[in-house]
Amino acid sequence: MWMRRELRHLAMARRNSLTTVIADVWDKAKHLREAAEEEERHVCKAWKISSQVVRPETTTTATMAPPLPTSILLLLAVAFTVAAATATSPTAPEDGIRVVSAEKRIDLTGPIVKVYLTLKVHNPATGSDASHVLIAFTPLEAQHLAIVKATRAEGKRKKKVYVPLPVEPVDLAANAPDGARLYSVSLSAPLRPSETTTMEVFYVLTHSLEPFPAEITQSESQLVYYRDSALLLSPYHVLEQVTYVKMPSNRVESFTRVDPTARSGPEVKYGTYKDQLPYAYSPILVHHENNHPFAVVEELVRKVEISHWGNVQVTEQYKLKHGGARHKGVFSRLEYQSRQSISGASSFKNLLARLPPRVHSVYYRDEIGNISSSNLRTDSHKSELEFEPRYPLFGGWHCTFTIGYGMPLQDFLFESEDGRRFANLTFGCPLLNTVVDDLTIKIVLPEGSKSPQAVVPFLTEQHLETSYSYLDVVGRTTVVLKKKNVVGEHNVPFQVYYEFNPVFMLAEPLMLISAALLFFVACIAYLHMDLSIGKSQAS
Amino acid sequence: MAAAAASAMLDALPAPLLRSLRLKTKQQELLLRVSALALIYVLAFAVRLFSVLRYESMIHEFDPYFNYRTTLYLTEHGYAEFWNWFDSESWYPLGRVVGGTLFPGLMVTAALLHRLLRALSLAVHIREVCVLTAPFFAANTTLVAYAFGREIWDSGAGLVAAALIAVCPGYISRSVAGSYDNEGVAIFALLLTFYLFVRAVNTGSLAWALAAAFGYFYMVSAWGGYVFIINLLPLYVLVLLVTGRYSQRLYVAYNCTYVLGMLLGMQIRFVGFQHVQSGEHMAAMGVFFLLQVFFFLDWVKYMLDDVKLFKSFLRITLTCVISAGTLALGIGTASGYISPWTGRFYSLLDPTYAKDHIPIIASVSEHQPTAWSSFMFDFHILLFLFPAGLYFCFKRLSDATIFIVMYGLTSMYFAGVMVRLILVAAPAVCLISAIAVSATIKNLTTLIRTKSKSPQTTGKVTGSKAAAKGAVDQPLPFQHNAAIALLLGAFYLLSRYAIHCTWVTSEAYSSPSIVLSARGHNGGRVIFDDYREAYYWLRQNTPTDAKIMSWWDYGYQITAMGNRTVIVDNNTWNNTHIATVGRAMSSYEDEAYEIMQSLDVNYVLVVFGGVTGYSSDDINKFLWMVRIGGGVFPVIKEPDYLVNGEYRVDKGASPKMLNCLMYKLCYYRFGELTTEYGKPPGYDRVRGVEIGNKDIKLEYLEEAYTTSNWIVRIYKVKPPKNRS
Amino acid sequence: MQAAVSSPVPVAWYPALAVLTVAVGLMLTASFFIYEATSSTRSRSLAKEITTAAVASVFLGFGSLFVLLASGVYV
Amino acid sequence: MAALRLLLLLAAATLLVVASRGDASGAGPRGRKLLVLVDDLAVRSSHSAFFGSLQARGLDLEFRLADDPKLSLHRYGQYLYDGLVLFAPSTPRFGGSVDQNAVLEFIDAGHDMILAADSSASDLIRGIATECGIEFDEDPEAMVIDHINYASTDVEGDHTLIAGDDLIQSDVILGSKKIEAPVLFRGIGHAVNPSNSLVLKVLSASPSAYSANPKTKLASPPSLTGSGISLVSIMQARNNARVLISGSLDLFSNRLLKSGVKKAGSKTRHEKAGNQQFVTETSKWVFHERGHLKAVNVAHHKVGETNEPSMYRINDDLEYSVEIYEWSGTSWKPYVADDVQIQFYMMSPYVLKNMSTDKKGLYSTSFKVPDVYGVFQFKVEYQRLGYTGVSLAKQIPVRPYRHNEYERFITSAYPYYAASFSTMGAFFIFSFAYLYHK
Repeated sequence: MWMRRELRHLAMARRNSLTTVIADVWDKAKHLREAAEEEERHVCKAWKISSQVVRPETTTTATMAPPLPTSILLLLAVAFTVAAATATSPTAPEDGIRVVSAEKRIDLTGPIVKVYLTLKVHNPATGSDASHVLIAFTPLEAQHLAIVKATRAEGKRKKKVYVPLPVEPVDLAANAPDGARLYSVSLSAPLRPSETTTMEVFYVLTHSLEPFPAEITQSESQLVYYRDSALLLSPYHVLEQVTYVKMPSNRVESFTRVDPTARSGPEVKYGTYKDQLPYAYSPILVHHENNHPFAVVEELVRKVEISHWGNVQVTEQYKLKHGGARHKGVFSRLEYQSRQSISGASSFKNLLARLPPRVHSVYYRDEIGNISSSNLRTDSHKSELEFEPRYPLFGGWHCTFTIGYGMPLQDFLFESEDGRRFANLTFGCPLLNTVVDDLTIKIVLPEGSKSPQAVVPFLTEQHLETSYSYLDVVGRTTVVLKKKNVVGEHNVPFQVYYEFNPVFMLAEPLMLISAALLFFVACIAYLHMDLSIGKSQAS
Repeated sequence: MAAAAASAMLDALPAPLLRSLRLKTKQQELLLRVSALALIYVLAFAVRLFSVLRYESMIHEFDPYFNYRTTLYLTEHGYAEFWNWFDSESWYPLGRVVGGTLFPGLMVTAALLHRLLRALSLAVHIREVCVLTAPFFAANTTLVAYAFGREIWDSGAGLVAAALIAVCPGYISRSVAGSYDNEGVAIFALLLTFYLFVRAVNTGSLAWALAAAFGYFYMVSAWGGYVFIINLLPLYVLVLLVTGRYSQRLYVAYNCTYVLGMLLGMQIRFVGFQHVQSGEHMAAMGVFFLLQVFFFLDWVKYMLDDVKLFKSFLRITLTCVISAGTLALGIGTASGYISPWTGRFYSLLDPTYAKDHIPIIASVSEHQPTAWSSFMFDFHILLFLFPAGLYFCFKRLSDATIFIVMYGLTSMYFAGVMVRLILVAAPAVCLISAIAVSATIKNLTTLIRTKSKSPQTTGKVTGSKAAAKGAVDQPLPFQHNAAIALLLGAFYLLSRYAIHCTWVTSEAYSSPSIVLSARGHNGGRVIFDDYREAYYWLRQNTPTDAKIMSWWDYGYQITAMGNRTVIVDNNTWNNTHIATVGRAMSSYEDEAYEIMQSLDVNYVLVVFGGVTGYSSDDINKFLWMVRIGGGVFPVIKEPDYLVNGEYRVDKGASPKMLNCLMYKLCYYRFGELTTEYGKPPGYDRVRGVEIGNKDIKLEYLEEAYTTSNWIVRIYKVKPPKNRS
Repeated sequence: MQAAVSSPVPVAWYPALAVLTVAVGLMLTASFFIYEATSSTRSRSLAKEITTAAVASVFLGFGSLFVLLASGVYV
Repeated sequence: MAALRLLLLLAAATLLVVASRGDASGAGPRGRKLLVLVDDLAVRSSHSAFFGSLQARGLDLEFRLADDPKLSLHRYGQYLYDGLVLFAPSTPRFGGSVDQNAVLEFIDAGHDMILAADSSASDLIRGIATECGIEFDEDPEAMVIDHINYASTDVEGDHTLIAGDDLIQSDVILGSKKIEAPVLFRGIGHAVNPSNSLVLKVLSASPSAYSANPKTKLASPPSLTGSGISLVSIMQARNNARVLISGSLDLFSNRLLKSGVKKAGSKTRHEKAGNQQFVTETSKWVFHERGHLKAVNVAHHKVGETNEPSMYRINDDLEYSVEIYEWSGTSWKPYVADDVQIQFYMMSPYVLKNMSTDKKGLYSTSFKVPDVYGVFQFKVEYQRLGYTGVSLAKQIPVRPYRHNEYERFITSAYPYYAASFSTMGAFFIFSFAYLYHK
């Protein structure tokens, strides 16, 4: 959600149109990190490291000034392209488009890779209107791609606003060479010839940090590979482009050089590169230390039971795994106790889940009983459950557990104008900084509700089923949503609409009453008929 | 306890408030009794829920985990599968035919309850059912106790008995919520069988005898303790015969119960033909034949009136019969058709037997002889009321009272032999003391009432000498006040009992030995959940076919919670196998390694309390491992582990002790840890000494996991050396 | 935003309601059984029984429902 | 986009490599990259013939000085080499991160090694050898001397150049072609640790040999004498890592490879010593170009069924089959033998029988499950001289009969059935008559 927020910051930071692009992208990045940091700050109790990691970065942002020569070159380049564009004859709209300047920020601080792309797209004067812009990914990226978002700057100067743009994959018919996958960002207002616009693209890659060495002992810390391209993979001509790779710590084992390449502390800068052909690609490999907990939820089943008697009960079954470098050799409790800092640096022993406000009756258990190590902090706008698995998780170790909590009905269930009721819930996984490989959300509607319909902002696999619970006769309609590869950015509200006739609420009490009545009637019947055999002889 | 008071009040002064309800005495009496019973029922259930409130709804102890696992299997796979279940996860590599080696009563009961609740569309988990099975049956037991009491004395005694047994610690200890063990339902079945049998003897009706047979069947299906019934009944019959109380009623009751009970009992796979083949059951059969003879003699006597002739006939027949019986028994035993008595049975009759013959039985803590303190702890005032009750019983001797007296005396003896058998004695003690309480109070109340000359009281209280005395001769001066005082005293005692019971239940009997809790420095409660931590680690992070070697105590828990294969577990049917593990634990690492290789062991699990001061750990159990191992493999000798007869782990310990596998595994890297402020590193807080061997090197094993408080330590067995 | 839907009875009332209704229900049950036990087969009137039973069962029914709700089992 | 194509190629390549790690048929059991450690690079030329033969077989060698400071066997937990040729007898310590343990770990990780010692072998080399179950003569100056079976080419008087012809009888190790010419050896002798069953003498000295310092006079009786002395030994570890240890570096040298030999006291003079063939064949064996077996497609099922059950019942008839292939240096060929045995094992083998082969690598047999229930294992323990060990273990529970698997009516029990039913009938009739006769 905070994508929007930080872009608004960007709008304020923006003074004049082009030269400071790097500068204010910098303080965009800064805001990103503050957002990230704010996120981390809750975690930092859990992970001491993270907060320390975040601070120095924010300071570096202040010191870094835009390198002057690049900006001048930029100016020249743009001037040149404009001139060229006026000269050339009109061609097909798409290949008319040029990426005047592109900037790619790869954020490796953390288990999930986040990439911020700033594209300055220009439609040459001769071209026709461009309704949408294409972004390209390698097949590998495409299959690790969790989410893509795009926004576009509209309006001038001060009253500049950033509107989100719809992004959807282009079908393979319009396929690019070497199986590169294209995503098209459709512009709100088409890009007129000789017009220029700036787009922010943000995407998240999961499982893209490969631990190397793949097995580490308790005392080693975790090193990972990251593979990407120094050049921006794009279907267009890229006139001028730069790539930044930011790593969590100063310990960088090695990184591919594609000159010009510069490293400053935990950050490596590739570029500036000029006049790249479409689909230009030069692989880079960054080998660095990353001790962030690689918590991967292999499978998450969230069950939301809505009861009109005033409660929404959520039950979440987790199948958690440490996705980092596998633990090798002995686990020594002594080491782990005495030298917290150096032993098991990449392991983690507690997790943080952010739950909605006013949750009650929270529990945390697994197949063999309660787990007593958890505490809940609640305030007006959120509650946080900090809990520990039974044992610290080292690389490759699994653990499964269940979290359950109840929420007041009126916070989540509403009545729409057309008389239907709808539950307004949050998608995704409440755990922070985790990837969910396979998410299943089951919304169990009260007995007797009809024609359910789920409204989710992105593509999910849906189907209906029937589940049985306390005092059920016909069973409860259950909406099942499935999605793979889910990250924190997916925690957005979604709605489930359904029709419900309040009379059905009386079903359960009536059942109970009839049961009791049946019992009484049976007693009466028994006492009224005489079952003794002796009577026959007596009479 | 309120119920007890109420019940005592019941036939005492009729309360005025009830008058206001304008109910007849009969109605008041009914209402009071029903409500009292209802209260007792609820009380019996509620008092056993402490453990759930203190901790959580979980299974306790060791055996219950096996029962839970099997119940789970039963609910998931159905009865046929359960019946034929071959469990390859325990007793590797022998495996265990679970279906044929357990008493299915408990599991079937729980599964049926579960199915019933499901049918009522209550979506409860089977675990909850299992946890609450014992309290539920305890509550039912109170009802049976009421009926029984009424049968042998009167409804007042019944009510008091119900109240007493509802909170009797001796019974609660095995029936708190979560202790999902056979005894939970077995005591109910036991009392039910006895009640029905006594009822059958009193009425002489086939129907009750049949009911008794089915009660017996349920008992057989539920618990090995049925042997107690099958021996007590014939003993009882024999006593009646000797005391010349033989009657048609007895004949009908015993024959029907025995024959049908035997046939039904044979249907339980684990029991099979023992009823006709094993020594424990022969008494019943003998008495059965004896009864026939008696009947026959009766008939003959009735036929020929010549006494002399009958005498001689009697002599002949008796000699024939007895010689025939002994001959049959002798032949049967000699031919091995009749198996001799088992060790457990011997150890019951002779408390010292187990110690020198079967260490594996002697090693179990609940098989130790009972200390007086625990009698006091479990029975409290009942211990004093018991003789009084006996007195009353003898004063009003009847078939029923004779039975309860015998039940009481025998079970008391067994309770003295084995701690766990206090459980069996509890109902008898409660019933007999109930008779005492009820009779005394009744007498006192009549004394009080004789002051206010109410004519109907004398009629009401029958057979009570006190009443008669009160009615006839002039009452002594302070009799009235004395009676009141005594009455108050009685109530005081009873309330003390109630308080004691509640306290014992909440403090002693409600902790699920899985989760340990202790008082922290700031007085807060500290929870040690290490067992489940370790078991869950095993469940999640070891290969599914991994074999875990541990001392047998933890076998059931590892299979149930860790879901992994174990070498030995709490079903101690194969002494050799257990001895092998004991040997491995008590020999040097390299010798142990060969044993572990031959058993395909992947992980070794030991329990160690040295850090937390948890005293029931493997080091304290170690001598039993040595003894049991030595019992089969003479290479293991107990003296090697002792230093002139004393068992120690510090520097003075014997070299063998300091280097045996168990020691190494427990104390590995413990020498570097400081457990208590001001003590040297490696200070064992259980033994209260600094350990003797601080630099332990493991050659064939490596530490795989150690729980947060070091209570459970798991080691991985390394593959054989690569180059030699 | 649209109107929020909340439970017909405030959640906080459930325990109190449970106790109340169950108590009344049990009393009625008791009276029913006392009547049954004390009056002879001829003397008792069916109508009286039925009415008592009906009222009792209504209370018991709602009572058990509220007990469930109060104990956190939201049907 | 060329670049992108290149990337994809790379990916494909890596995939291939990954695949080849596993025993995918077609790819050999071992990689082909060797590290050669030498004292001084002169060895490279002086032993070029041997190295040449290795390279000719497609092994790629990397020559490094033993004390090269940048020396390292693995990087980030991945081994850089598949084999090691240790021709640095006198190096006191290795450079870089390599030391004795590093070498041993390298072997324990399943890699192969050729170690050539020499008189005055350093403690490091001795240490490694000892860890591999081989004891060199303690005396650093000692050499193997043989006054009878020395090579007469050697002019100087101390008979330290030995013409050894006491070779191990194994085609797998020494190749099918017999080595006629004696093998020339000059160096230190060693004894094989008797407790270690994994070590074999390939070339052992003659009974007349002894190990002493040729320079000095023999004061005390030599520690190693006669055929107890081993000149060249091999060790195949449990994880099938193969190690060849020679007491002589010269054994591999061009000089001895090329030179002709005439054994003292024998007429026949061979143009070329046996060394050439010896080192080639043994190195082939060491680097798993011969005698490497793999077992695949283990399958078992009831007779008449095809799919594998999770559990057997006592007295079931079952079939077990496994395919065993041998690496011929170029491809996986079916391995043919008649002595591959299957065990049906629970603490002791209940069934033990030879499996029949179809000469195409498939071994199969069928037997009846014993009348004992428990958790059994299918075990194939195939250890043969020179071959890598094949040991398969597959766990399978065996359950007793179900209640409905017994026969329902036993003929011998018919009298009892008759009795019971007749009794019931009689009782019924009796009671009927008793109740209703007037």
